Parts: sequence; C-alpha cells; structure tokens
Amino acid sequence: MKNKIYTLEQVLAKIHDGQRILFSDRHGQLAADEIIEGMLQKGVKDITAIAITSGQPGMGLGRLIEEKRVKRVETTHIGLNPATSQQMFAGEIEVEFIPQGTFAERIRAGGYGLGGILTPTGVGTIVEKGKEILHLRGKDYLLEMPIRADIALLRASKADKAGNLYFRKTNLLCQDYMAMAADLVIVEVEELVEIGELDPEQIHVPAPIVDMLYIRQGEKRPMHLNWQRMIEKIKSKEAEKR
Amino acid sequence: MKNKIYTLEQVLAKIHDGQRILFSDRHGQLAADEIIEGMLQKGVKDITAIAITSGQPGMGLGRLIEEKRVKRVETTHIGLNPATSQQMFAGEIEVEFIPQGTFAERIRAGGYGLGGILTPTGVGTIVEKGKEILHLRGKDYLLEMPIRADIALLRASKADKAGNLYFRKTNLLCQDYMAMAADLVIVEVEELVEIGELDPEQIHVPAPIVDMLYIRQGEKRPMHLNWQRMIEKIKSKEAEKR
Amino acid sequence: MAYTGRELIAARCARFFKDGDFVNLGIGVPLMCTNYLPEGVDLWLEAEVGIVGSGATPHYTEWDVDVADAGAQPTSVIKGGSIVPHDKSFGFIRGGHIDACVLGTLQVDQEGNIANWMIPGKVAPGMGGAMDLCAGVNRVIVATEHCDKKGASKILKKCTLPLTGANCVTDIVTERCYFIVKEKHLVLKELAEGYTVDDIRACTEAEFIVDGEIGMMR
Amino acid sequence: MAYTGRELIAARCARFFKDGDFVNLGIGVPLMCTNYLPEGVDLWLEAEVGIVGSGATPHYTEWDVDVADAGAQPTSVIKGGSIVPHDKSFGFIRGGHIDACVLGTLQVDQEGNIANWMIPGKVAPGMGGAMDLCAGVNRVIVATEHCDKKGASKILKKCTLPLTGANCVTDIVTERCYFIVKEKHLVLKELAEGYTVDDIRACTEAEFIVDGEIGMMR
Repeated sequence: MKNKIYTLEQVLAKIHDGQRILFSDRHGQLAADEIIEGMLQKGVKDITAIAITSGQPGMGLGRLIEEKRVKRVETTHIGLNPATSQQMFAGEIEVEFIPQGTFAERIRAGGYGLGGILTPTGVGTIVEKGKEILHLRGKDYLLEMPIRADIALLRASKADKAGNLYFRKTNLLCQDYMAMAADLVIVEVEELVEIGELDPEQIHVPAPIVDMLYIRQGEKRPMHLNWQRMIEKIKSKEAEKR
Repeated sequence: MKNKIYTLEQVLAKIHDGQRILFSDRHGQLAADEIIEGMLQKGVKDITAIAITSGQPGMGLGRLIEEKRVKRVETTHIGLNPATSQQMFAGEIEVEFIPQGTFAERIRAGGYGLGGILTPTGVGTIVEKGKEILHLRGKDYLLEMPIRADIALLRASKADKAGNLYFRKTNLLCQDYMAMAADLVIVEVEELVEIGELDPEQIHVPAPIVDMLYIRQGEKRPMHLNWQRMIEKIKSKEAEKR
Repeated sequence: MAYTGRELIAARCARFFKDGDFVNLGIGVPLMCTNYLPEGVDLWLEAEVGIVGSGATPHYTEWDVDVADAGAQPTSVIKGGSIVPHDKSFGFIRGGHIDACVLGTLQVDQEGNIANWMIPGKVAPGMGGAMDLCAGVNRVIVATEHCDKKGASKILKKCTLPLTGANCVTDIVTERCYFIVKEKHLVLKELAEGYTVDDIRACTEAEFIVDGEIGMMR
Repeated sequence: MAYTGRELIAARCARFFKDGDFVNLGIGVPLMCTNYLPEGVDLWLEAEVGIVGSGATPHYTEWDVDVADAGAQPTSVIKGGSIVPHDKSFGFIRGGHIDACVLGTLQVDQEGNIANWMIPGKVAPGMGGAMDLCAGVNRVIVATEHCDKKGASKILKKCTLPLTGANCVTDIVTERCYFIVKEKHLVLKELAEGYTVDDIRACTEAEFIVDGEIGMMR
C-alpha cells in the first residue's frame, strides 16, 4: 500500500509562492499550525488564502497575514484579525467577501465538478456586482462560480495510515468539502491510527482523496490560544472576588 | 417537547392522491414498507414518485407501480421492475430519466434553497433536451432545476423521540437530502431510542427537519425479498452438489 | 415585573417562538431571547458551524477544544442535539428550514431592507452568514435599539449603508415599540410602557401606519 | 498462459491501473479486472451507493441487510473502506477524483462517443450513474466484445443509439485489440494473439490508424 506519511520538509517542498491554498482555519483554530510555522520559516509568500475567516492574532492563517505572506483572501469574515483590515484599508491585501453559505457551495461545486450554482443569497446587495442574475420561477438567483485551489491544508483529529480522515465535533466545519476542491490534499494529523480503527461510517474524507499526511510533533489537541487568554481573565476575576 | 410519534392512520391521513412523494426506495429495498402497504389499502393514486430506482416486483415502490397508483416517476433506473417499463411503453406511466448524480444534486438543491445547479453530466445526450446550456470557462454545462416534493417517505435504522434520524451503512443513500426537500417528512422507523442515545456526530437528519415518526410493527430489519430468493437458489444449488 | 431596554427587546422576541421551532439567534440581544422563553417552549438553536441544538457556554473547566461556535468561542451541544456538515447548516438556512432568525442591526428600513455588515471605509468585518439568513429564513426579526448612540433613528425610509439583505425583514422590535413590515411600509403593532404614537413618530425616520388596535409591549 | 476472450479484456484493462487508484468498474467484464491486478496493485473500488472500497460478495450466511450495492445485491466494505453520502459519491465521479472507470457498451465510436443505456422503443432501463461517469471521469475505458451477437462491429464511425456520453472515451479494449481515442480518431495500439491489422480492419466499422509500434495484447 502507498505510503502517505511525510515529514514536514517533504510537505513544505510542495508549498510554493503564489499558490492558491484552502485553509481549514476558523478564526485561527483548526489550522495546520506546524505546517504554517514551516511555511513562515521557509518564506512562502504571495499566497491566495481561501478560508472561512482570516485567523486571529498569532493564530493559524492570522500569522501568515500578520507576516504579509498573503496577497489575497477569499473569506466570509475578517473581524477577529485586525491585521487583515489594516492591510485591506492600506491596499496591501485584496479581500473578496463571500457570504458563508455561498462560500461552502462554491468550494463544494469546485470539488464536485459542478460548473456553478444559483443562490438567492446576496441578491440586492453589493455581492451581486459583476455576477449574472437568473430569474427563475418568480425569484432572482445569483450565478456563483466554483472555487478550487492548488492545495487544501487541513487539520484532522484522526487519520489512518491509508489516509482516511475523521474530524471530531465542530472541527469538521469546511474540511470535508475543502478536501475535494484541491489538486493536492495535505493534512496535519493529531492522531494516527491503524487501518480499520476508524468506523467506515465515521470517515469524513476517504483515503483516495488524501495525498499527504503529516503527523503533529507537538501537543495533539492544545488549548486554543484565545481560550487560554479567556481562562486567565476568568481566573483573575475569580481571584478578585475572593 | 413536541410528540412526533404517530400511528399508521395518522400518517396515512397526510398522504393524498396526486401528491409528489420522495421515496427512500433503492430497487425495492429501504422502503417505508408498512406505510406503502397502508397507501395501497387506503387507495392512494395518481402519485408522482421520485426515487433513485422504481422498485422491484413485490418490493417497495414497485408495489405501488404494479397496482397502477403512480402516474409519473422521476428516477435514474427502472431496469429491475418490469412493470414500470411495460406501463411506460404502453403510455400508462410517465418516466423522466435523470442521471444519478444530477438526481442527487437536483433534490439537494430543492432542499438547500439553491435555484439550480450547472452540471457537465448529460451534455451531448438527450438529457440536454429543453435545458439551457451555459458555456463557462471553456466547458458546457446543463442548467438543472431543483426538485421538491409534498412528502418525503423515508425508512430510518434508528430514530430518537425528538426525531433525530440515523441510517445504518448503505441505508443512508438518498435519505439525508430527501429529508430536506419535502414539505412533510414522514419516517418509518426500525428502532426507536431515547433522546441522547444517538451520538451527535452520528445523526444524519436532525430532529427539527422531521415531522412524523411511525414505528414499524413488523420485523425491524427483515431479509430483503430478493435476497431471500437468492438464498433459496444458492441453497438448492448447494443441495444439488451434494 | 415590567421589562425595559434590552431586556424588553429580548422578552418580546421570545414571544414569537413556539415549542420546537428551529431558530438562529445572533450574538447579543438576540441570543438573550432564550432567557425569556415561555414555559413549555423549547427551541432548536442553530449555530452555523454545524450545531443543531446549541447549548450554554460551559464552565471553563469543561471546555472541549473540539466544540466551538461560529465566533470560535467555547460552546456545547444540548442532549438530542447534533453536529452536521457545514454546507448542510446553510442548507437549513437557505432552504427555509429555519423558522425564524433574530438579528441585530446598524440600519433597517420601511422596505424591509437591513444593513448590518459594514460601514464603507471604516468597518468591514465581512458578512459571515448574515446574508444567507436574510435570503433564506422566512421570518427575519430585527432586534435593535431604536436609535443609535447619537440619538438618530436606526429605522429609516431607506438604508444608506450597504445592504445585508433586501426586502427580507418581517418584524422590527426595539425597546420602544414593535413594527411589522407589510409590503414596503411599517405597521405599528405595540408600544412599550410610557410611549405614545407621537413619541414614536418623533424618533423614527421611517414612515409607519397604525392599523387596528395597538398592544402593550411586554 | 495466454488469456483470450473476456478474460483477455479484463486482464488488459487491469494493466491500466496503478497502486492506490480510485476506480469505478461496471458489472460484468469490467468488475472482472480485479482478478487480474498485478502484484502490489490495490485499488479503491467505488460503488455509487456511497461505498469507497467495495469488497467481495460475502457468503450468504454473512449478508448484512444494511450493506447493498447499486444493484441492491449483497456486498461488503473492505478494511479501510468507508461509507459516504450518496451526493458525495457523485462528487467523486463528476469532480474528477476517480482515476478511471471501465464500462461495457452497446456501441462506441471513433469520436469517443459511447451509447450503452437504451435502445429506443425496446429497452430503456435508465442511465443510472453511467452518464456521470462519462462526464466526470478523466479516463473512460470501454471494455467490450468487438462485435455484437450478429457479428456486426460495435466500434462505429458514429453511434446510432442515444449517447451515454459524448467525446469521453479514452480507451477501447476488445478481445481482438486495444485502441486509444485521439482527437476524434482511433489509434490501434495492440493486437491479440492471432490477429492482424487487416483482420481488425475487416471487423471494425470505425476508421483507425496505426501510429508507431503495435504491441501484443496480454
């Protein structure tokens, strides 16, 4: 059977300046953090990042944006990462805002071989600018185009050695459809298991879709940085009360 | 909490002549058999059946077709039910053949509020007849319209009392997206469990989407009729050998 | 006890719901609705990350790093809740499966337009899932303070900010009154204690009519 | 041992695959390919009901009523296999994730058209998933007997039956030879033992060229 487990160096050898990359990142959480750290070290730049949000300070995609490695973001929300707004208003980064349901459908369409989808979302707003509007059965719909990328950079809760992926609870988010929409699927894995350990019904992304597994070297499931900060605040408040 | 468990009579009171009904049926398997039996008894007719295939003799949707209760079928395959072909060639039943991937996307679009989808499937074949063709990025796509129904008539492996549904292994098939595309979702349930017994990650159709649960009175998971016939054949062959 | 201010808004909105409704509540006042639900009314709260049946924020010792809400905050799933794929959670929204949503806003107008996602050149966090809610949910309830911090009406003849949704708002609830949107005009349905129709005219840029009895907001 | 007939077709098709390929094999000769895979080549077989990694048909005492294939026959899932939603299984197909499919046919032509789903007025079972395979899979291999039961060529200048897919076939494997489809014409690449180019011309309606060495089919 094909080996799919690679070192950080082998993974980084596939990531280049100017690529379009789908990030699993949700406000800096769920990101392939060790690979992103590697990208920073390697000096990868001029990335087009496609992600549901643009990270948080010091977290996930946010780090690449803070270091100005990203030239364009296709996203639904940048509110938690001030660096994105600053660079956007300064004309240093291009931002395409996409309604979140449309974001999901466009990437899914890209991965599922659809030529586009018709959605009512955004009709009558600036989102419709430059898009074809079809009037069908008494209602207006925007024709939205598929999104694809060179790489999908994901973060799985578990993977087996064949490459089957499982994402625990809300870690699934966009990762199942992102895996379908990239030429190369690279996954940072929290826990590697033997083939057969994942229930066939539990697998979100089947092995043949996955190209490269990189096993996290650091803590498997660390507390999110922003939650650590919240916990410190709560504790200090509790201490004041006493 | 809302009660969602109903008797066969209460369920049948919602099913009327001339309705559009999504059937979970796959070649007669996975059907809401006891409710279908009830429909036959009640005399429901002029149904438009939407199903991946049109049943088998004596099985599932096949029974409604054999009894001429169906005026139109929207499906991908009728090959295992001779009654459908016979009625089609005799002009007694209308059949719309839909490529299977398009079948899935059209029903999903109906349930997910999309106005339509663009697919390469069927371009250059008779499937494109009467449909708009869009030429995008160097490729032709058919504009395919959403499918919706009055009722989705499903068959779940398990349901909890709130209405959450779980479909075991290949019983899922079309049932998750069919549940989204009907005004009324009626489910024949093999096994009823308490709220909290289903793993949140295991639920295929969440409770608020489901309207009526009917608990099977007969055997929960009977051997399929066509498999019973196969087993008899195998056994008699084995007997011959001895 | 008579509610006032934000409490009154949340309490009034809570009365729109019936048992078993599938709803999406924005952060802030909208989410406060759950504190004022009538006896016997349980809701299914949708979180766009894929949770059906969002629960309360647990104590920090019980946070699960794999259970976060759309704002990347710790959350929980109620007993009987489920976690579905992200594209399906927007299928619920766009497909009309959500009975109602409650949104805060910057501006809302008498045509049912709502603008709550950006101020050009100043603030542009992105629309997240708000445009889908506006486009797909049958009942879009705006829960907002009647005026902005400078005292200007947030309920306008015509929104001046970029829209989040066009002709989609069905109900507007403020701490002063409750309007419904009826074919491009507002109808005043209820007044908060201490307010008269003239008071509302004085603080509302939008035009509205009175049609039938005016109730007491509670 | 030299293969002949259907065995030869299946064995030749099996040699197209490399380890780890994700493939869809039609029933009959296509599915026979799995018996002829070279050492070290394991495939992921897709069944459109949502199985990734279809296995062998179990003994009847081990049939699981909840594990059926697209034809409603008992089947199994290999170790490491998975069961995905139905719409995703067609996402694999239409989205170009399947490396190759092997299809039987009624007719195939020199333009890469294939017709295998109906004979007007006679047989019309429906296209099932075949049109999606033709539209979405990069390599569409037709595995067919060279001639029909009456001895007429199944490899035509132009299909006369309703098409399943247009300009999609990449390879044609019969018990007599192997063609590739190259911009609307056929190129003869291999001959089965005992056949000459003239033999093939005599039993083939389609036009084909010879371009380079002709190999021995095995």
